[in-house]
Order: sequence, then structure tokens, then C-alpha cells
Amino acid sequence: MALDKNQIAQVIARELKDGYYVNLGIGIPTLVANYVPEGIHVILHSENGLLGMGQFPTEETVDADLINAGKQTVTYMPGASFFDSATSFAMIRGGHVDITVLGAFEVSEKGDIASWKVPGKLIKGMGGAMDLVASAKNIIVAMQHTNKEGQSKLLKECTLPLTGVNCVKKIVSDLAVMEVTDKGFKLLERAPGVSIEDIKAATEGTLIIEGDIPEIIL
Amino acid sequence: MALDKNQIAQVIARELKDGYYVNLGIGIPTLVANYVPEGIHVILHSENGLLGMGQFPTEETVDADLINAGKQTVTYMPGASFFDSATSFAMIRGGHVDITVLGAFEVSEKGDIASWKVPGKLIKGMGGAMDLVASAKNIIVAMQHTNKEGQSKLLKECTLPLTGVNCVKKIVSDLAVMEVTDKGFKLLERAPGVSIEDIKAATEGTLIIEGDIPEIIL
Amino acid sequence: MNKVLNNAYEAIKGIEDNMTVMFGGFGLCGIPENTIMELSKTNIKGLICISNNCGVDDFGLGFLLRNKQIKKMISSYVGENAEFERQLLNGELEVELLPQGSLAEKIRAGGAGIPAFYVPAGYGTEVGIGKESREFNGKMHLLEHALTADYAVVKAWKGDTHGNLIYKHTANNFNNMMAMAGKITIAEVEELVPAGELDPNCIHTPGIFVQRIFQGVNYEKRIEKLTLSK
Amino acid sequence: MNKVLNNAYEAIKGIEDNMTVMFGGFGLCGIPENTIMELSKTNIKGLICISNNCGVDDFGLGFLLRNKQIKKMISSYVGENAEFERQLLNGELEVELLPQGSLAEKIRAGGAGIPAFYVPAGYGTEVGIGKESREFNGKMHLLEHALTADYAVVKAWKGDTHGNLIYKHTANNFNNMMAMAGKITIAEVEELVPAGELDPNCIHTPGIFVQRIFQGVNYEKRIEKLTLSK
Repeated sequence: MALDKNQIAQVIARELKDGYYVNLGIGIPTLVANYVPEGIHVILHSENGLLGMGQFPTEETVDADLINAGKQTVTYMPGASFFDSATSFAMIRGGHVDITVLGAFEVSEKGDIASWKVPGKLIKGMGGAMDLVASAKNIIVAMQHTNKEGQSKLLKECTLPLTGVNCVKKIVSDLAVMEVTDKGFKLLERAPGVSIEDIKAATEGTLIIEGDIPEIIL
Repeated sequence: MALDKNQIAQVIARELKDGYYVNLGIGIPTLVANYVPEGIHVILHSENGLLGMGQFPTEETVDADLINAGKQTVTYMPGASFFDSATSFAMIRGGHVDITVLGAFEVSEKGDIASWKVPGKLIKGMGGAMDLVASAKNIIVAMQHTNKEGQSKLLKECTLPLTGVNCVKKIVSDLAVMEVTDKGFKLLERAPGVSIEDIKAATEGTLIIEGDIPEIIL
Repeated sequence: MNKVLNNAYEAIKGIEDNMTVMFGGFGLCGIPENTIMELSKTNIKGLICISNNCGVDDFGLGFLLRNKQIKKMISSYVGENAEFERQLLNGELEVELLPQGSLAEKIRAGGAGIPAFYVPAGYGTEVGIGKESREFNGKMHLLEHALTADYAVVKAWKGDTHGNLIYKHTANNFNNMMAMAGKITIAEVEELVPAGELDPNCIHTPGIFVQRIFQGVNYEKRIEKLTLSK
Repeated sequence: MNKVLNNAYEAIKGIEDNMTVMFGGFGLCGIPENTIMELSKTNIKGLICISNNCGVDDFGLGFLLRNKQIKKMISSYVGENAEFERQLLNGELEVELLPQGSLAEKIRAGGAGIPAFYVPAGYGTEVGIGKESREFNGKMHLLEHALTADYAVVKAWKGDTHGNLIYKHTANNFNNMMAMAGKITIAEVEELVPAGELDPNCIHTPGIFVQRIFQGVNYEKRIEKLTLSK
């Protein structure tokens, strides 16, 4: 059975370590914050200038001057700090953020990622995504393995305009956990009840299967 | 009669305009602060991270965490701000400082300046001088016209290692006020009682004399 | 020294057709509402606007867009704006999109007198087309050039008569760097105090970067995506 | 997350011979006294030190110099130090001198992931020898490369358990950028408080840049040039 969005987030949350500075993109990545393992304290970075992002506010605490990179109202945690956008991206570009989780339209077996533009649709802009993928030490992509038509989104080569090249390290899809290696997508774990054959069928790029591939334990 | 150090400072102070941000080097330039014309408010920039530098402190107000670029204890004025060295030199490099006054060993007729190193003597370092001369919009040099042996310090070419090239705009020496032009040192004013011949004799570089050269009014 | 003006009407003096103007803010957070509103009342047109976003249809830079006062936008994200889409598709508007961090750093570089610098963002993508690239430490980088503007318009929480500024929370964003990068920088503030009242250790933008300052009025501070805890 | 250590002895763990270490401070103002003193008690040698200055004979980095623990200094100004002069003339010490603003920006670039950038300072001087140069806007510039360090050691006024730092007056100087540029950054502070006690709008160095923090003791804060009003 394929993972739902929350389960994908839950699997990614296992990567978090105590003291990590974490940047979570819009969509599934945001859900990762709900599954931080017990005893682990991470600090959320929002690229519009906040380290130590908290939950959404209540009607009483809402503040127009306090938003996240998705422009949603948020709060801040004890130990938070605010800063300008140049400093915020100095954190990203300088490799100070420990882990970056973001969504993707497509990922190639070389770790290229396409996530910002679909030709023919309106260009909205890349925001901070290109900076994040170009510089993050550890990039995990949260995505669906296939599109609505059942076509693979894990490809030999991306077909859409790229956000960055050779940068994705790990992918958690609804079907599997994979590492991006020199030789292609290395299958690490599969969703409960999903067979290796199912994953093979859903993956256009090179899929490397070595040894036993355990099921994800949720 | 040649100007003394205080008089050189006094002449330079005439260049100050209300609201100017001013960086004063060590030595004669520091004295300029004592001659700010009445009704004019300037803000002193110290490149170690202070805008709005005040007088020296009293024994009661002295603070080891509050020094100027010459490492002397200072105070700060209302409206002051403190910042790191990168921001401080962003102000200098970005052309935000209105006027920079500094000393020199030698200046060439092309506006090159030598002020930081004498071969054979210990190298102490250039500090912020190279940044200042490379970027200031308006650089005034306060200097003696000749050295102790009577040799000119206003030369065709500097003989000492350079601090910067093609940057000095104006020179106030003990003998004269000069502008650095494409064609050489243009004499603007002479010290009271100092003749044009005296200045010619003391200037190795090209000296341009056009029309009447008035005496400096102190 | 007098940097203090009475209102946005006085502050925008000198802004003319076809000038390049930076506007601080991220989405609708920390935008110079008074100055944008005032500009929207003028006939100034052909502006090249540098701003991370372009407001929404009926707020922020959306006002200038609606009036067709903007010739070109330099931004990182321009979604959530139907009029923007219309003008872009009709060829009435030019857009240059840049990665957000590169945009921020280009503006800081403009203010700091750094004409160009290298960043990895955008290499291998269409952002890199036409840009010089070079390897450092085994990784490819793009050469990005500084951005400056005829005017920068920023919004702060508190300011003093010397032009020192303090921002609140995430309303800082692009304001601090833009203040550095304007040939003339206009700051509008929620509260203007005499010099000496702000803590000199807590100034975000030192007054040297600000040429004009005024206390704004009637801040709406519209929220783009109100999101509350359940 | 625990960044808090008890003292300098614990904080310097991992610093080894021949490493590159940045030290904050300008002259003797804002230097990490505790950590320098602790390093001077070790046998660690061959250090490449990046610091605007090199202390005086009997204080600050002068301690490490006296013990011959420093192989090379990267600085903008190294006067006021007789032992420094002696070692330099004897060939016991290497020195690389850089314009102060270029030094500051190289360190910031190191922390900000910018491998290289252009500045006008030093062009046409001996600082430019061996460096690439290029014209921008009709003016020649030098290409300067980023500086990073194995360890950065900084001193702040106040800090919290998350590593957030606030400096006092001109004691900020190089500390803020160096905190960004260390692979491991050690911060010593005069006062260490629990996370949440510092104003989040007034943090100079966000905690993400700081890996170790401790509250220092017995700060002497020696004044290099006491100058009083008459």
C-alpha cells in the first residue's frame, strides 16, 4: 500500500537528528514538522528571515509581521532570531542548514531536480528553491513516484526546466525510499505491501536493487 | 608662513557640509573634528564598526568595548549605531561615506597615494587604508609638502609602495591647497605669506598655476 | 542634517519615469505601503521595479501594476496575481526572475560596492543562460552582478531622525539590503523617534544608508495567507 | 541540542596542530580572552591564525605568538608587537596582509558560501600581485577568494543556550563574520542566558552559526590606548 502524504513526512522525519537546523519546503515537507521524533529538538529555518519557526498562531497571537516563506502566518519559538534575506541565504548557501526537504515535479537518476516551472503554464518564479538545492548539504525530496497518468517522475533525464543539477541525495516517494548514487536510484526501503516489481515499473530511471529491500516500518 | 597641523585641519574642515558622513584617518585628519564649522552637523565613521563617534571619554565613561580605528577609547553620540566590520566596509566600499581625510607619505600627480609601508622598516599592515582610498567618493589628503630633508612629497610618480592608484582628489599641505587633475596638481590656494615660487620649488610633480592664486583665509 | 519628511508625497519627490526602484518586503509583509500608495496616485510610469514579489491584485505593488506604471519586474516569485499574468502574457510587462538568495545578495553587493560575485544557485538551469560560470572547490558557480537602484523604498518598524532603522520580526527581509543599494533611500516607519532613543547596539540599518525618512500612516498590514492553529 | 560547555578547556577540544583558526576582535577589543589563554596552555602549534590584529606582546594573540604556536598570520594590521617583529624578521613567522575591508568580506563570503568576489581595494598595489583583476563600471577590481577556518573563536557580550549572540559597541567588529566562517565556531560570552531571554529582533549572530558556547570568566578587557578628554 502506497504511503500517504503524512506517512511520507513521517519517514522523512526519521532523518532528523537532535540540534539539526531544518528547512522545510511547501506541501508535504511542511508536514515533516509534525513527526519530529521524541527527544529530538530541531530548529526550523524559514528563508524569509526566521530561525526557530513555531506553529501557526491563534487568532489572539496572529501578527502580520511574522510569516513563513509560504507567506502563512506563524509564531516563533524561544531562542528564535530574525534577520534579513541576505543573511538568511548566507545560512543556506554557506551550508549551515543541516537538512532541506522539498517537493519535486521530477528527479533524474543523476540527482537533477525540476520543481519550479511547467512550460505553457504561468511562470511564478523559483523563489528560494534554486538557492536551496544548489547549496544544501543534505537534500531530501518528498514526492509522488508517478504523476496522475501513472507516468514515472523518477527519470533518466528531467523533461521540465531544472531547479538544480546533481544535488538530490535522497528521495522518499509514496512507494519507496531511495538514495541517489553515481549509478542511479538505489532502492533502500519499500512501502508496506509494495513489491520491488511495482517500484521497478514505476521508475523510468535506473533503479539499483542490491540485497534484501526491507519494508518501511511506520 | 606654512600652516601648522591644526591649520591644515581647519582648512580641510571647510569641505564639510551639513549631514556629511566623514571618515578621518589617524594624525592630522583626526584634528579636523575640532574645526567643524558652526551650524554644520557631521557624523563620524570609525571603520571598526561605529557611526556617530564622539569625543574621548572621561575616566568615568571610559569603556574597553568602545574604541576607534586607532584603538583609542572614544564615546558615541545620540543617533549612533554599531555594526560588524563587513557592514562598516560596505559603507566605505559602497560609496556611502561622503568624505575621507587621510595622511600620506607621498602623492603622485595622477592621484596615486603611498601611505602604508616604507621598505626596510617593519611592515605593520595597511589596515583599512586601501579600502578607503579605493572606494571613497571624495578623498582629501592632509600632509606635509616636503619631508624632513626638504624633498618634495608631491611627486610625478610615488617611490614608496602604493596604497591606491588614481584616487586622491584634493591635497591640503602646510604650503597649499591643490586639486589633483588629469594634468597634475592644480594650485588652488597658498598658505598666508607663501609664494607661488615657494610652492613650485617644493613640488616635484607637475604644478598647474592658472590665474590668481589667493591666500588661504583662516 | 534633516532627513525627516512629513509624508510619502514629499518623500517620492524626484522619482521619474523609467527609473529603477527597489521595494522592500516579502509578499505583503514589510512593504512600504504609504509610498506605494502615493506612487500609484502619480503618472510616473515605465518603472523597473526590483522587489522579491509583486504584491497581489489589490494590494502592494499590485496597485502600480494595475495602473501600468511598471515596465519590468526583477523578482524571485511573482505568483498570486492575475493582473500580472495578464500583462505578462500580453507582452505589456517584462520579468526577470532570479533565485531569491542571489537576488538578496546582488542587492547587498550593490550597496556594499561589490560589482560581482560567484554563487552556485542556478548553475545548469535556465537562470544560468548567458551568465559566466566557473568552478570553485569542485563545484560550478555563476557570476552574478550587483544591483543598485535610483531609489530604494523600505519600510521599518522604528526609525530615528538620523535614519537608523529597526525592523520587526520577518518584516526585515529585503528591506535592510535595499536600504544599502538605493542611490536615494526612502524609509517609511511606523514610529519615528528623535536620534538617541534607539539602542545603538540594536540598529538593523545604520542611518548612513537612509536619505529620507517619514512616519507612515494607516498601515493596513494585510495578511496574504492567514493560517491559524487548529 | 546541547551547545553549552563549562569553560574554555572543554571548548577547544579538537583544535590540533596546523589548523586554521579565526579569532574575533579588533586590537584588544572584543577578543576571546578565555579561549586564547587556554590555547596558550596547550602544546598546539603550527596554527594559521586569521585575525585583524595579533594582540600585543603580553596580551591577546601575543600569548600564542610568544609560545611560537603560530605559523602564519592573516591580518590587516600587525603593529604594536615587538615579538611579532622579531619572529617575522627571523623568518619564524609568515604573514599575509590584506586590506581590512577585503579581509572582513572574505570571511563573510566564507560563511555565506560565496567562493569569490570582486573589490577595488588593493588594485595597482602589491596586494594585487598574483591576483586576477577585471574592470567593472570603468574601474579595476581584484578577485578575492573566501576565507574559512577549521575553528572560529569569537567573543560576545550576551549569548543564549541556542548560540545566539549579541555584541557590545565596537566589540562586534570581526566576531560576527568569523562566527559564520568557522567549520566549528566557539563563542565565549560574558553572560550566558537560557534560550528565549534575548530579544529575537536584536540578535547579531543567529545560533545556527555557533556550535559551542560557554560563559567566560575573569575578563580583563585590557585597553590598548587609553585616551581621555582633557
